Amino acid sequence: MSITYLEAIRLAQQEALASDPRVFLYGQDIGAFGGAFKATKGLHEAFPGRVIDAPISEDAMVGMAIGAAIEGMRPIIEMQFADFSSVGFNQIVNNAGTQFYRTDVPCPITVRLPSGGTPGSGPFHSQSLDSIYAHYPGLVILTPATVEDAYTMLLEAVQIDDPTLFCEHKYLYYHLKADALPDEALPVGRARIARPGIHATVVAYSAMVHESLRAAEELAAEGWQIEVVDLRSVKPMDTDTILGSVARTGRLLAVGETFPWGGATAEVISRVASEGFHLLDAPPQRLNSKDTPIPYHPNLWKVHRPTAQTIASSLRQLLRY
Amino acid sequence: MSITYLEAIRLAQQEALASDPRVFLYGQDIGAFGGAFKATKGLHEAFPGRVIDAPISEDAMVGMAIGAAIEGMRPIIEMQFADFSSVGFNQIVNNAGTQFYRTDVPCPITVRLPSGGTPGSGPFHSQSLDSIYAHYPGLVILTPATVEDAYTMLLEAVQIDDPTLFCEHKYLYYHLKADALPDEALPVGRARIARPGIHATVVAYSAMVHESLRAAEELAAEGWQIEVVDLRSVKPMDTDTILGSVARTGRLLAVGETFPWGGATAEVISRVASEGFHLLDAPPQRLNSKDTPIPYHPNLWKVHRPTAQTIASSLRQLLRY
Amino acid sequence: MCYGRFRNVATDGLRPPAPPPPTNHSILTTRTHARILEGQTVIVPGTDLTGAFRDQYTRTYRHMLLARVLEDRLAAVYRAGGKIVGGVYVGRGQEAFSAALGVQLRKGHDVYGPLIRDQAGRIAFGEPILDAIRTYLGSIKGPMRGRDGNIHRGRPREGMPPMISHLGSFTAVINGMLMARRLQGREAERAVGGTGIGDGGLSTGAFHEALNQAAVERLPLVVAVANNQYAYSTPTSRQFACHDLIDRARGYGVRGQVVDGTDLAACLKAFTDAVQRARAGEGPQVVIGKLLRLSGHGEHDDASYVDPALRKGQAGRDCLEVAQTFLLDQDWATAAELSAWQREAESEVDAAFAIVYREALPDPYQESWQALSRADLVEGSSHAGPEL
Amino acid sequence: MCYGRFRNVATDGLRPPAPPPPTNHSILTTRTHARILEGQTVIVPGTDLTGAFRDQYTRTYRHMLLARVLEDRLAAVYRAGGKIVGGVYVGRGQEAFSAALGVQLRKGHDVYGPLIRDQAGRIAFGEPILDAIRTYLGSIKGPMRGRDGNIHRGRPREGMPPMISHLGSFTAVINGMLMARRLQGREAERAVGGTGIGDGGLSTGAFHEALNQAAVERLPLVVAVANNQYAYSTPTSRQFACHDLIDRARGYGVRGQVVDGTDLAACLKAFTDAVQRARAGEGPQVVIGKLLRLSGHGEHDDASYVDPALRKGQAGRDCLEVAQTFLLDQDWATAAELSAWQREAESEVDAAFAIVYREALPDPYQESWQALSRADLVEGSSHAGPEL
Ligand SMILES: Cc1ncc(C[n+]2csc(CCOP(=O)(O)OP(=O)(O)O)c2C)c(N)n1
Ligand SMILES: Cc1ncc(C[n+]2csc(CCOP(=O)(O)OP(=O)(O)O)c2C)c(N)n1
Ligand SMILES: [Mg+2]
Ligand SMILES: [Mg+2]
Repeated sequence: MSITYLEAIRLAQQEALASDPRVFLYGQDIGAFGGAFKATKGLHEAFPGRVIDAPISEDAMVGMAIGAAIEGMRPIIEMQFADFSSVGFNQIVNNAGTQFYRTDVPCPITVRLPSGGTPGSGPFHSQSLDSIYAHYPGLVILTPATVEDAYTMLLEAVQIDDPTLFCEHKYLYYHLKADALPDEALPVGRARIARPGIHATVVAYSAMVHESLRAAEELAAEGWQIEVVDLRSVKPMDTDTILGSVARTGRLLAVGETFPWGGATAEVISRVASEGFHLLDAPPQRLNSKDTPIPYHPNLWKVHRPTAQTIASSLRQLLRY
Repeated sequence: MSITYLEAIRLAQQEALASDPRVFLYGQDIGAFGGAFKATKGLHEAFPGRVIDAPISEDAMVGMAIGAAIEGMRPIIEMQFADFSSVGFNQIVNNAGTQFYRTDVPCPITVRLPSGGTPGSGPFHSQSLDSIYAHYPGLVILTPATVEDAYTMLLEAVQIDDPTLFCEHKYLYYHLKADALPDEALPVGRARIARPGIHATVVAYSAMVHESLRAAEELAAEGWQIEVVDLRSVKPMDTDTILGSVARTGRLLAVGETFPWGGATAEVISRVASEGFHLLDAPPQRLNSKDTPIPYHPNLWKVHRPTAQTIASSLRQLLRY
Repeated sequence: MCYGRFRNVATDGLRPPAPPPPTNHSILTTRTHARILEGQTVIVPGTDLTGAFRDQYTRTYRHMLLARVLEDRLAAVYRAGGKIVGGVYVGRGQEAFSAALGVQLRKGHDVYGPLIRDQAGRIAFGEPILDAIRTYLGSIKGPMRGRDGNIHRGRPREGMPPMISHLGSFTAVINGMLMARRLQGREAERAVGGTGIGDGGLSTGAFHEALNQAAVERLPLVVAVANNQYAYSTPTSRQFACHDLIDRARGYGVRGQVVDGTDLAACLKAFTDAVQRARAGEGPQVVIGKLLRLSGHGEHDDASYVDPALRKGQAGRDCLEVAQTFLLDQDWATAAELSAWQREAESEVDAAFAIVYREALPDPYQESWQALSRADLVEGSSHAGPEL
Repeated sequence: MCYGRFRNVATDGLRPPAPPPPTNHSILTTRTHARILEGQTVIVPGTDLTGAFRDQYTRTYRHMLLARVLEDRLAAVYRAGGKIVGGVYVGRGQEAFSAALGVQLRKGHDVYGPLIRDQAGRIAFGEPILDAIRTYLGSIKGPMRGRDGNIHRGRPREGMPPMISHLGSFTAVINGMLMARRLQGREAERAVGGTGIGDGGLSTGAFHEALNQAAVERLPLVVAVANNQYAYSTPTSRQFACHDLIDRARGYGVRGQVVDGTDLAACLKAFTDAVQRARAGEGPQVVIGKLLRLSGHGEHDDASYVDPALRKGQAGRDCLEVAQTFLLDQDWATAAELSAWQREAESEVDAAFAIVYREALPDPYQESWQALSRADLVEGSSHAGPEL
């Protein structure tokens, strides 16, 4: 058996629907059609009335989820693309995100955000919004990089009593496969050492974990042992694991697919600089996508975001210091 | 004569309308009423047809501005509160922000965002969105801290060919006064040394500049000379001036009023850690608002954001290192 | 809702907004009486004027009265300065329209999503006035514990969630609460969700999406559209261009009614009908009330922009005075009873304020400073802003 | 617009979406002819069937034909793989409705904001087909220079800005372009702005806000609502609940018309009227076209969810075939002429592809990587992502 990242997401939703009567799914084209990416294929038939097609109304989709959550449900909202959540932004950050603090009543909604770049998708079907949502209080931001995490973290997302943004990466949908689904997993909030090393630490998440692993592989051929930390969730961010790794290696490169200003990589660097300054043997570095909209043509797209190649070259510079 | 920060904003708009026929104003209640804060008082009468009341439609307000800008106009949009721009978020980041890159045609709109906390304003009338907008490509983010900058930077915003978010701080509206308006100013993109010092650098912007100056005053009594850098614009961010200051002092505290995850302070720390690592004699530190919605009651609000007192105590710790 | 500097109330000959009421006055002064006689309640044909209706009318009137007394007091406290910061937003002139919906809904069964000017509806639904006073004053015993203020209050677990400021975004939340009951297989309970929107809020994309969503799902939603002629200072001519707002409802495939929002009898009739239809499964219902905001946008605003003609017209009638005349005309109450009810309302407000004044205000050192219910997912304090 | 894996076209007996046309076929095959005879063009009473109308009809038909040939070719290139990544989105079945608006507008004078399925309208407005091919293939000579793709193209300076993907958000931009002309004192020029929206896009808050804005400002906006029965896979029953979409227009105080979107004559008549009224200062106009998307949502989609009954009904007619019959019936064209036009369209498309195939694709090392026009405000490269 071979399970893709996308299939893991479908199976997690199937499992959630089967095991928890509070769960329902709401999103555009997710019913009989099974979703733009087929992440809900077959679920409409298997769980009648619980997999519901929404109008093109992202604001109302999230608003509806908040109300249902207040009344004890566990909605999973599918955005057709993460990019379109910009239209549901206000409900996510100002309504869901403030609910618990203001009222003491939790707001257990999960919003699935098909995220990240793929060739030919262009400025409005490629975005990663993890860093935008992580900036706001009251939200949990999951960024799974593996088939296993896609499965277990989505199941955990549904159980978390707080609004959770599930940033699933579209590039990994078909590219990533696993033999089986896991029975256990690290809890949300804990990072994972994706590859151990001693010469430098790369902190990454989502699709960038794989680019980083490839870069580490490349550098291994040159005699460098690079440690790769997979954040798994950018908020909460597991500072202890990051600091532990930098303590071992003394060198840090943070890699993210979001735009360069602010965001997850700046947060990683800031935490290490503030709390692990003495651990650093070289200036910590970061690598993000370029500060332009995400270009359509693959020639441009493939250098817009960090890749194994640019990560490897940043690492070489970092190791030279 | 004594001119408030708010009056400077009103005068800048008056000046822009008087000197440039391409300028018009659009926003809720800005016409005969003069705006919720009176930032457009008298302009409706002085410039007939050019100061236009909008329906409660932030998305359409920004969309309209984009179209008008394409046709050669220079719209200034007033959001009644920065917080409500969350509903115009998509138009700002995805439509205005991508226009030039996609089409080579600039999109000269100015969006005024009455920002920041004031006592009793609560979670939805207190927010600072500078760091959210700065994350996106294609936008210029101005954060004036003085009456002079409020005036000259708003005038400059209108002249900038790119979409510009003008983050004016509501707490400064009445609290800040100047004797006269300046004839010249630093260009946008250049930070200002608000107070020179040698023992530590505080990088701040908007209302936090004044809290930082008060903290510096407090520490002066203890014998410390604190340098305060006023960023003036968080994007572009004047890294050279920041690095120059840290080169002099060896110590860095970044202070911002936004939520703590990511944002302007993380960006400051990251740049200095990456590019000025060797300049640092102590781990760089940052101070933001707390990671909760902005509370309503003044008892809570006044400790939610950084104040002269917490800045001073952070500085003492930093100097002790 | 809106921040603004304290300003003196203009005394320009027009009725000043929300003057603090003299404490021991009779509600039926000569001047008041005269106004009532000018504008009569129109008795809607088919209205049952006996028994249940009389009871409902009288009860609702007393909710309106209590709301008026409470809000006048809140405004007075705000003006005196010190105790209430931020602002006070009252429903003066909208009490009949607001309460007429609230009184149809059963707390613990139905859902109610009140907006800015729904103090009367809140009372009618069953919100204790202590919740209002505690929220305005920031008492830690209030439902918002100083974390949010004024009209941004509610108790989601009791079917009354709090609005956020962003207009229009509340409606979909009410949809979700109704949707949950459907998904829980509780449709037989026939719970209804009531909520409000203003003439300004109608322009928001959020409200459009939500009303359309309710229509597509055929949810038992009742929307009270309070067309009080202004959104802050903006007249409806700058807000929409349709001939009649009832056309809006039709555009969603939703049943609409228009009522004189100053006439409690008409309002009760309309909402009784709307709520019944929603309960019967006929889908969303819209009731549009024609009225006038008899106050500033908030108490900081003198509303000098309001067209005097509107104040003098039908929409400018004070619904409370109209109801008083009606009660007297129907012999459902004597002038003495009306005065007694007024005194009771005042005592109730006095007593509540006395309680709240003794309560603690929030203490930042006691505050959890946690925006997540899952404490283990909260970021370590070093990433969470200034330490105390 | 939407990302999806390449899939084989279902050959399930229903008309498969957008099969690549045989290169040298006659457009009037027997089967085609039979279908045309089933569904006749209804000649709208009062239609001027001579002179100008004939000329306009014929011109518009040729725009439709060119759009069809172009899009069939784009779909074929997409299916062959390699040259076009991302997706292809065609307007098959919507050409009459789309072109009927585009042809009313004068480039260099009016404003046009085409949406997903407006290839025919674009051609009618005057967009060279090179712009389409260059954008799909990513040529640096195209208006988007590889930075954006497929239908996300335009030339703002020539009155045709590019849409962003977020549905509904385009309309306010067109409003702004019209507002600018008003503010520039150019109302006497009587320029009009045309744009489109789908049955799905109607549900967006953005569209609501924008149409309301246009109504309040009484802008000369003409909105073509292409009710093609589906938004991706979602039928209109899950999108809105009003009896007739014309009620939507009324709710905004905007004049609306409904037309058979498969009938070019009816579409031309409706848009001629709408554009005339908009020019005359009567404010926004809405024209709702009843039709069917005769393709998948994109070329990756086999549209197997489409109700077969719809395909067989009036809305399922192919507007191009309907127009051919009409041209023949009116003796406005002979079968030989129709074939010649088809061949001309094919040659034009051939020639354009031949040009674009020789053009350079974007080179990341030549790219400016600047999102701001003011180069001095662009952040230093060290903060702007990976260096090359
Ligand atoms: C999305 C949004 N934009 C702006 C505001 C600021 N605001 C608060 S109340 C108000 C006017 C509301 O008018 P209306 O809906 O008619 O209600 P009314 O105050 O008349 O009861 C405005 C503009 C807001 N709350 N939300
Ligand atoms: C705000 C938003 N949400 C979701 C999408 C994804 N999407 C692209 S096209 C489409 C369906 C559009 O349907 P309709 O408006 O009827 O146009 P049609 O494709 O039928 O021409 C959807 C859901 C989008 N583009 N924008
Ligand atoms: Mg109003
Ligand atoms: Mg459609």
